[in-house]
Amino acid sequence: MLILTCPYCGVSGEETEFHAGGEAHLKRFGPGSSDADFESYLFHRENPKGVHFERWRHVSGCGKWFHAARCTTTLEVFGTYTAQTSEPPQSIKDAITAKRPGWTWRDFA
Amino acid sequence: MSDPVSALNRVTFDGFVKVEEMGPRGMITLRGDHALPEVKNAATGVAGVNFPGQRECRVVEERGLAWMSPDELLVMVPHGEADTAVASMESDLDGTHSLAVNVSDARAVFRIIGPGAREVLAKLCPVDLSPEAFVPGTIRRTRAAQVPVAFWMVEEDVFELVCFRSVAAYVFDLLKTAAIPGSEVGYF
Amino acid sequence: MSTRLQTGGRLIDRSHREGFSFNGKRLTGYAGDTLASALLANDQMLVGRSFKYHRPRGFVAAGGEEPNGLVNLGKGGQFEPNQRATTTELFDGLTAESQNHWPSLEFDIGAINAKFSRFLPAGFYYKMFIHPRPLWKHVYEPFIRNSAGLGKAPQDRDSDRYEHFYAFADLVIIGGGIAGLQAALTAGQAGAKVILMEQTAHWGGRAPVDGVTIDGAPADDWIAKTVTTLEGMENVTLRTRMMGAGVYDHGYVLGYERVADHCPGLGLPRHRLWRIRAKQIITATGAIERPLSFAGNDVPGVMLASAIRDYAVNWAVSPGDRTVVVTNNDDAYRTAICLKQAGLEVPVIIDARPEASGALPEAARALGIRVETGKGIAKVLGGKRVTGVALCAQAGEGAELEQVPCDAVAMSGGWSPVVHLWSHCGGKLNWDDAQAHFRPDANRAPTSHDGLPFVISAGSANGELHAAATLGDGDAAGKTAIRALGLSATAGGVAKAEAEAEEPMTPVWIMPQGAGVKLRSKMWLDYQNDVKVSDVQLAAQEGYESVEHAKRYTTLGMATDQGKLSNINGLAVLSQSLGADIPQVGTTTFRPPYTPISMGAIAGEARGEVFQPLRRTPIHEWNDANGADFEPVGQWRRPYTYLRNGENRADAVKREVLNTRNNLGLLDASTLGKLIVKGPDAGKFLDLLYTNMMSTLKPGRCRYGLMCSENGFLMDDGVVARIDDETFLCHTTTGGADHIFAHMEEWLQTEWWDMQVYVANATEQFAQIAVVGPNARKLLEKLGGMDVSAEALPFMAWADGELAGIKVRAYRISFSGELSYEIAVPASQGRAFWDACIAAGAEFGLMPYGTEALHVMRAEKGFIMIGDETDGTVIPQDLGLNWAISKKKEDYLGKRAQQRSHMTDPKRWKLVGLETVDGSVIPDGSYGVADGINANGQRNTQGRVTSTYYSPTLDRGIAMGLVLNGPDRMGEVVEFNKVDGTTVAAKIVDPVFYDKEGEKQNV
Amino acid sequence: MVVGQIFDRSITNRARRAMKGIRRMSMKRYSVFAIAREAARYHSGWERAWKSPQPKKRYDAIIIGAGGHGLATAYYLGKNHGITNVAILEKGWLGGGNTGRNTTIIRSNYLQDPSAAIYEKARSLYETMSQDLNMNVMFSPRGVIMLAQTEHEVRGYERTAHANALQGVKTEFIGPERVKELVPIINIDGPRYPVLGGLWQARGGTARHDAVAWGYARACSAMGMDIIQQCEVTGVRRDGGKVVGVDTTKGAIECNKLGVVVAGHSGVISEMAGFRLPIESVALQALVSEPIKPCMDVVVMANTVHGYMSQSDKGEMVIGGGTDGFNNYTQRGSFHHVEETVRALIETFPIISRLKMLRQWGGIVDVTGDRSPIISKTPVDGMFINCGWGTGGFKAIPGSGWAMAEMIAKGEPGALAAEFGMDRFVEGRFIDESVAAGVAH
Repeated sequence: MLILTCPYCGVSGEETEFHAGGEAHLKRFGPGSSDADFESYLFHRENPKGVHFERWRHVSGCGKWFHAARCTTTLEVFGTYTAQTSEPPQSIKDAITAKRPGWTWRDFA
Repeated sequence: MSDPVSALNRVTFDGFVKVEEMGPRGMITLRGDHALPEVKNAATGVAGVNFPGQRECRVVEERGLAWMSPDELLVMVPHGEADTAVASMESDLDGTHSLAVNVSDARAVFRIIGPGAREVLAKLCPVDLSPEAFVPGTIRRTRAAQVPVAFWMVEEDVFELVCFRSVAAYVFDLLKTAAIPGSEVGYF
Repeated sequence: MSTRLQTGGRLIDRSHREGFSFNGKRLTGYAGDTLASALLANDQMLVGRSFKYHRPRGFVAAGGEEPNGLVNLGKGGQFEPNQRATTTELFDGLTAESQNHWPSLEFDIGAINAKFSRFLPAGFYYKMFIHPRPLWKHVYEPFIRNSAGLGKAPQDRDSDRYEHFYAFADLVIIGGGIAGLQAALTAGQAGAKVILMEQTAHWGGRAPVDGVTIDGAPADDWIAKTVTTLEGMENVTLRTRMMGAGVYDHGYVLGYERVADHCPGLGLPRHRLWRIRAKQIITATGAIERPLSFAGNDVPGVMLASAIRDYAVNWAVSPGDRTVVVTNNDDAYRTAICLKQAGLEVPVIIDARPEASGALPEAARALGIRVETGKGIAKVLGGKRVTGVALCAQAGEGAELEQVPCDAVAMSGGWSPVVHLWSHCGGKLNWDDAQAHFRPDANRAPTSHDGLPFVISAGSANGELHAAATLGDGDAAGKTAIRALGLSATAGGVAKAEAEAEEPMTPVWIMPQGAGVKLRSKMWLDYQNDVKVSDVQLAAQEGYESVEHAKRYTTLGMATDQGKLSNINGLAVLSQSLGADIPQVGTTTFRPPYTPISMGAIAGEARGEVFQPLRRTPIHEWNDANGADFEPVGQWRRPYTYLRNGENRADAVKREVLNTRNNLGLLDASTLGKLIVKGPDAGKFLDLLYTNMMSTLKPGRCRYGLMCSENGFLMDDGVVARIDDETFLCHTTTGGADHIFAHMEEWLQTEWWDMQVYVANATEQFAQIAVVGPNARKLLEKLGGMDVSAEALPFMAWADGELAGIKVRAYRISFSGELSYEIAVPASQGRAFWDACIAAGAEFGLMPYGTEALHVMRAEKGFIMIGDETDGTVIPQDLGLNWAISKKKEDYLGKRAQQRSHMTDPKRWKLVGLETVDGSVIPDGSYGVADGINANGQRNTQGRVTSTYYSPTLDRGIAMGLVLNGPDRMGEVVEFNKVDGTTVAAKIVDPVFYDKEGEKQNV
Repeated sequence: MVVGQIFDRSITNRARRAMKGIRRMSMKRYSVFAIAREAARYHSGWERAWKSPQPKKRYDAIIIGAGGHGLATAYYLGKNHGITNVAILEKGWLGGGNTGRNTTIIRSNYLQDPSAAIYEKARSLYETMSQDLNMNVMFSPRGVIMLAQTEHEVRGYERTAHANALQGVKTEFIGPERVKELVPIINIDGPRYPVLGGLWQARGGTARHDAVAWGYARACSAMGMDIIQQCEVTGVRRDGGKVVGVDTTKGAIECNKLGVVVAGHSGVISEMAGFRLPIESVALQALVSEPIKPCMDVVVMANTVHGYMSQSDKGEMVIGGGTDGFNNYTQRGSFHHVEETVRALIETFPIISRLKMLRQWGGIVDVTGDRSPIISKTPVDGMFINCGWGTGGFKAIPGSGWAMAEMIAKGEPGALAAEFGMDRFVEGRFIDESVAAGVAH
């Protein structure tokens, strides 16, 4: 049963207050995009064993969507941050590097 | 206009705490950037209390402001004043991107009164309700069993809890069950 | 025989007798007894039958590890199977029955299995009952099933209630022995917020029983003093009768508090499940003694040495007059000494070790007890009760040296730390060769959300078996926790615990070590599941080499004690058979809960009325009082129809449809979603959300809109009203209200966060009441207050105003094809407005109608219904809704998806109307059949029914369906299948069955 | 059934020779007589159920994953296609993954044609599995009921019943009284979700999950295949877009064809081969109660309240719960799902309130974009993948292995696998079994 800290209201709540929203930082492909890009956008997922970036909504709370960096094998949460960004802030990347040197995720490292 | 009727029409229960449905309460959802003075002024103007900080809740009698999210406030006024309060805020906010909606009738308000109040809520909500962790002046949005709620303390041993109108009976039943004499936990 | 001693018993109160019954026999015990101690005090040694061979079973242990002493407890609504007698506190009026035997405990037909035990080795059922095939289902399996299970199934609904409790603490300590108490003291004094829980009703654990002294006084003194000190601390909470059931990720601990098991009938919650979030956890859960594997070690009367000590010291019960002690360590000598001092006979102590010269053996000898070293038990004599043991050389193959009569055997194979809670969340173990057990590896502790360790093990749970070390280890654990919490320890030393020194134990996995297969097939490892040494060896022989394979093949450790007594012994036997080291072979995974917890406690308060939220509209009470036949729609209750006296559902629906078409109907539509979308970019936003163009909608007007998922599938629909330049009100389906609101917020927050749009869910602010039918306008005009004429309020327009003195917003929209208004009023006025309509409507023939009439009327008009015409695989283009898809827009959610090859495939089934040739109603869910079969031998299809009803208006069956090339096949007849194999013929027609020109609604 | 006959006729002579392998087990065949004979000598004569060899340098085909699906794939490669120079690589112990962690429900009452076809093929193979494998897998066709507790669900299951009627799957929609008859302990007029009926498949049921893996393993071993446990694949060797072998913790092994059947770890292997999958791995929760005397003969699934329950031959109530919403590779139970499931089942079966939960655990399941499995060729020539069974893998094992073996042997998917290719996600051709788009007006 995870604990997550919502970066908007500052509440550290248990998993049941939140709703998991899948992989973070997906780039939307709309009309005019190639079949491959569109398939990838809708279906292909990193699904890593280790560092993962994902979306959560504080549904029984302030209602805001946010991002979390989490390890899928230890469930360690490296940090949470705003949803209004297309990539993790440096501070989060640094926090991960400190714990998991040499990590990569998509193009991030 | 016939008298407004709240979800459970002021039903009460006496257990090891007292549970009361509070009847109609004027509530307005105000969405807007808290940083904007227009938003601040519009809200404090109708509520007559200071603007709340993150997760703060300032309530005096039936008026008050609660911080719901970085761009949402819950504005409380007497039920009869809600529409005029919305109108006055809308005029204050003319030209400012914002949204004020009267949600008075979409909600039910309960009071949980007595020394066991923290305990009753702690049976239903995954929240640290110990005196050192939860004090008057803060609002917590969370879930009670299976529905979303928000609550704050009016004073020690007195909580106000807000839920959606449609589940008022469910929440009241939960509170009753949690407050059955003999089921005191004796933790706080 | 087993009896109550005249004196002693630190936990019983001889001044309070408690009457109870066992298998109908009236017996008495004392307050403070467990059911087990009370039964033994009444010489009830035989308490059950084993699972597979129905062997006679007596108590082996005195605590939660007991595998045999399980009973059916209580009656009626308080009946509970498989209740562990050793952890059941005795109360007056308790009734218990033994399990798994027929006709009686003493004479059990099933015991015949034991005679054939040689034919029923591990995994025998995998090798038998294969031929002939039908016999498995009809003969073999029923037989096996009938012999399955232990306790009886409850018959009645549980008459007790349960609850949950959320708590937050710096430190949760599980186990109230001296290690746990010391840890609590250390952490409490440092100011940490501590919860200390103990599964029994008593503090102190084993120390008092083992004669430990602390600071020179009996352990009980220190325990009492320490508990008082802790109770005095504001920041420390003490709970007895509360078991640490499980440790989960991020410091989530389950505390299983048995509030009322020992005092039923007071109206208390029976169990309270604590969900505790702890920053740090200390597991001071003690250790469990291991049995020894010798032939006949399952005969009633053979017990753990520590258990016999517990019964004697705690409850003044002697399981036997003459008790033989068999051991591989010094600790068991305490039992011999304690029995001797209680005036009981200990004919011999059989010590498998070559020599025994420690303090305890010497003390025993000093008491005149005979000690035989290098010896073992060749076999136990007796059937339902021990009558003696045969001695042999431990080094040999089991040749009998002599027989010693006795009526109890106290065995000790050494101790295993209780590492379950340490392991639940990933804590790793090390093998300790000296003590022959797994103990927690502090360097590989479970880690929490911050990646740091959050579980610490203390005392004998940590492998510190000797009392002298236990206290210090508890203190050390407390200090480790304090450091992790960023607190600092206060000065002040730790009390000094003392007990006799102990010489090293010697692992003994088989007794005697050279025992032949004959003896090995009588050496029990798992008493409840009847797994013997020979079974584990057979598993190894057949290649079931992993511990998981061996466990599953033999069922070792899969009984209700989850192998607390058998796992290490079985593992050792397996390792020996494989010639591997124990740590290499490893151990099975420890899963929560530590001991079984009630389903009731898990569900907590969520039963009956509050099982799930039930959502009620402002009209709910009226509906309820006026014949509403409710159907669940999500968490809402909506009237399916309103039954009038004597009507069945079908009649009522027919009446409601015809009355609405001919006179006036009233519908409680309050559950419809109402989302307010406002901002400079609101139009642009809705253009992306809906397939239609919403930005061009004029204030004061309404437009029907479709929403698709990014996958292209139709997700929701509803009428959108433009309130002003910047504000829209979007109606959603009942089910859609919450998830479409979430959907909007998601796109605004995570994709289009630069758009200036705010959304609010105003669904419950309004009661929405549909006034439908030819007399709709008449009714509203009678209520009065606003102009609802065709000119002032034309079709697909809305207006604010007042009706019957209530502020309303009136939408001129129709889902029935009739003249229709949907009136939104504040929820607090909803009932008043409804009542006003009912009162004023009588003269216009007003009748309320339910969801089914609504469905029928929309189907007569060919309107689609989300969830009927759509099922998550249907796109608007399938439903002939292209008119609602803007061609002008570059983009909307789902547009790109709808360009994929399968979505543009001309072979997609398309919506049409269907009229049965014989006027009958096509069955729900029927498929249109086509000729031939596909490559998988399945009948080909060419369509399916999506909605099918009897139309009261047309007095015939009508349906809508998706059909291959349907719109191009008007007039063709397609066969639709029935489950009986026949078909019904239906003609493909226009989906609008009624008032195609829409004359009725445009008046 | 039709499919079966087609393939059975296609068995080559090589395949017949391979089958001799199984018959050659005759001296150590399992039977009541063998038990009696062995009992006389205290079972000293039983041989290993499967050998434990070291890997050879190369194989015609390598299967990664010795779970039920992987072993079944290997078995049918031999039995149906005569390919027996096969290695099955397992990083842990065979059958140690989801095969040994599931709630053992077997049914084929699926809505969509491709699903119904493969699950019914699997179910029909379960019927004779004990005889085919000469090991009693205890397939118990006790019947499966899926409860309908809303009008919407009633329509949904009536639709499935009509579809099944055309798919050759024997099911029927039954009323509440019949449900009560079949499940006396059920509460059909619960306060919240009364039972309005149910979809009944009389020949659905359960089987002993471990025995399925062990039985296939024993048969594969008898055909001369190598089951190599404790052997983790660390890389996929390719040569010009074609697979040529794998690197493992026991060295490199060459092969012509590679089948990947590793639920929960598919993403890891596909990454080694340089392609991504439309898959996310999440934890599924399950639990069992203490054993009680038989009180429920059939399997009951209650989807509205999210819970399903059956009683094992041992007497335990076997209960399945929900999945976590987030990516998770820890095989640990998470408590709040258990809570939701148990409260739902107490509402449906009030008597279980006073039973006790003996054990809870989690399994890692692969979930695809349409929640249906993938049996597919991959961008790498000669490499095939079978994954994404989500929460429904066990019931599919024989059909899945049958279809996967056919694809590996022929290089192209046969009728059973055809619709389950990965290309469906490009085309938007979903196989969606969760067809219910929320509740309507």
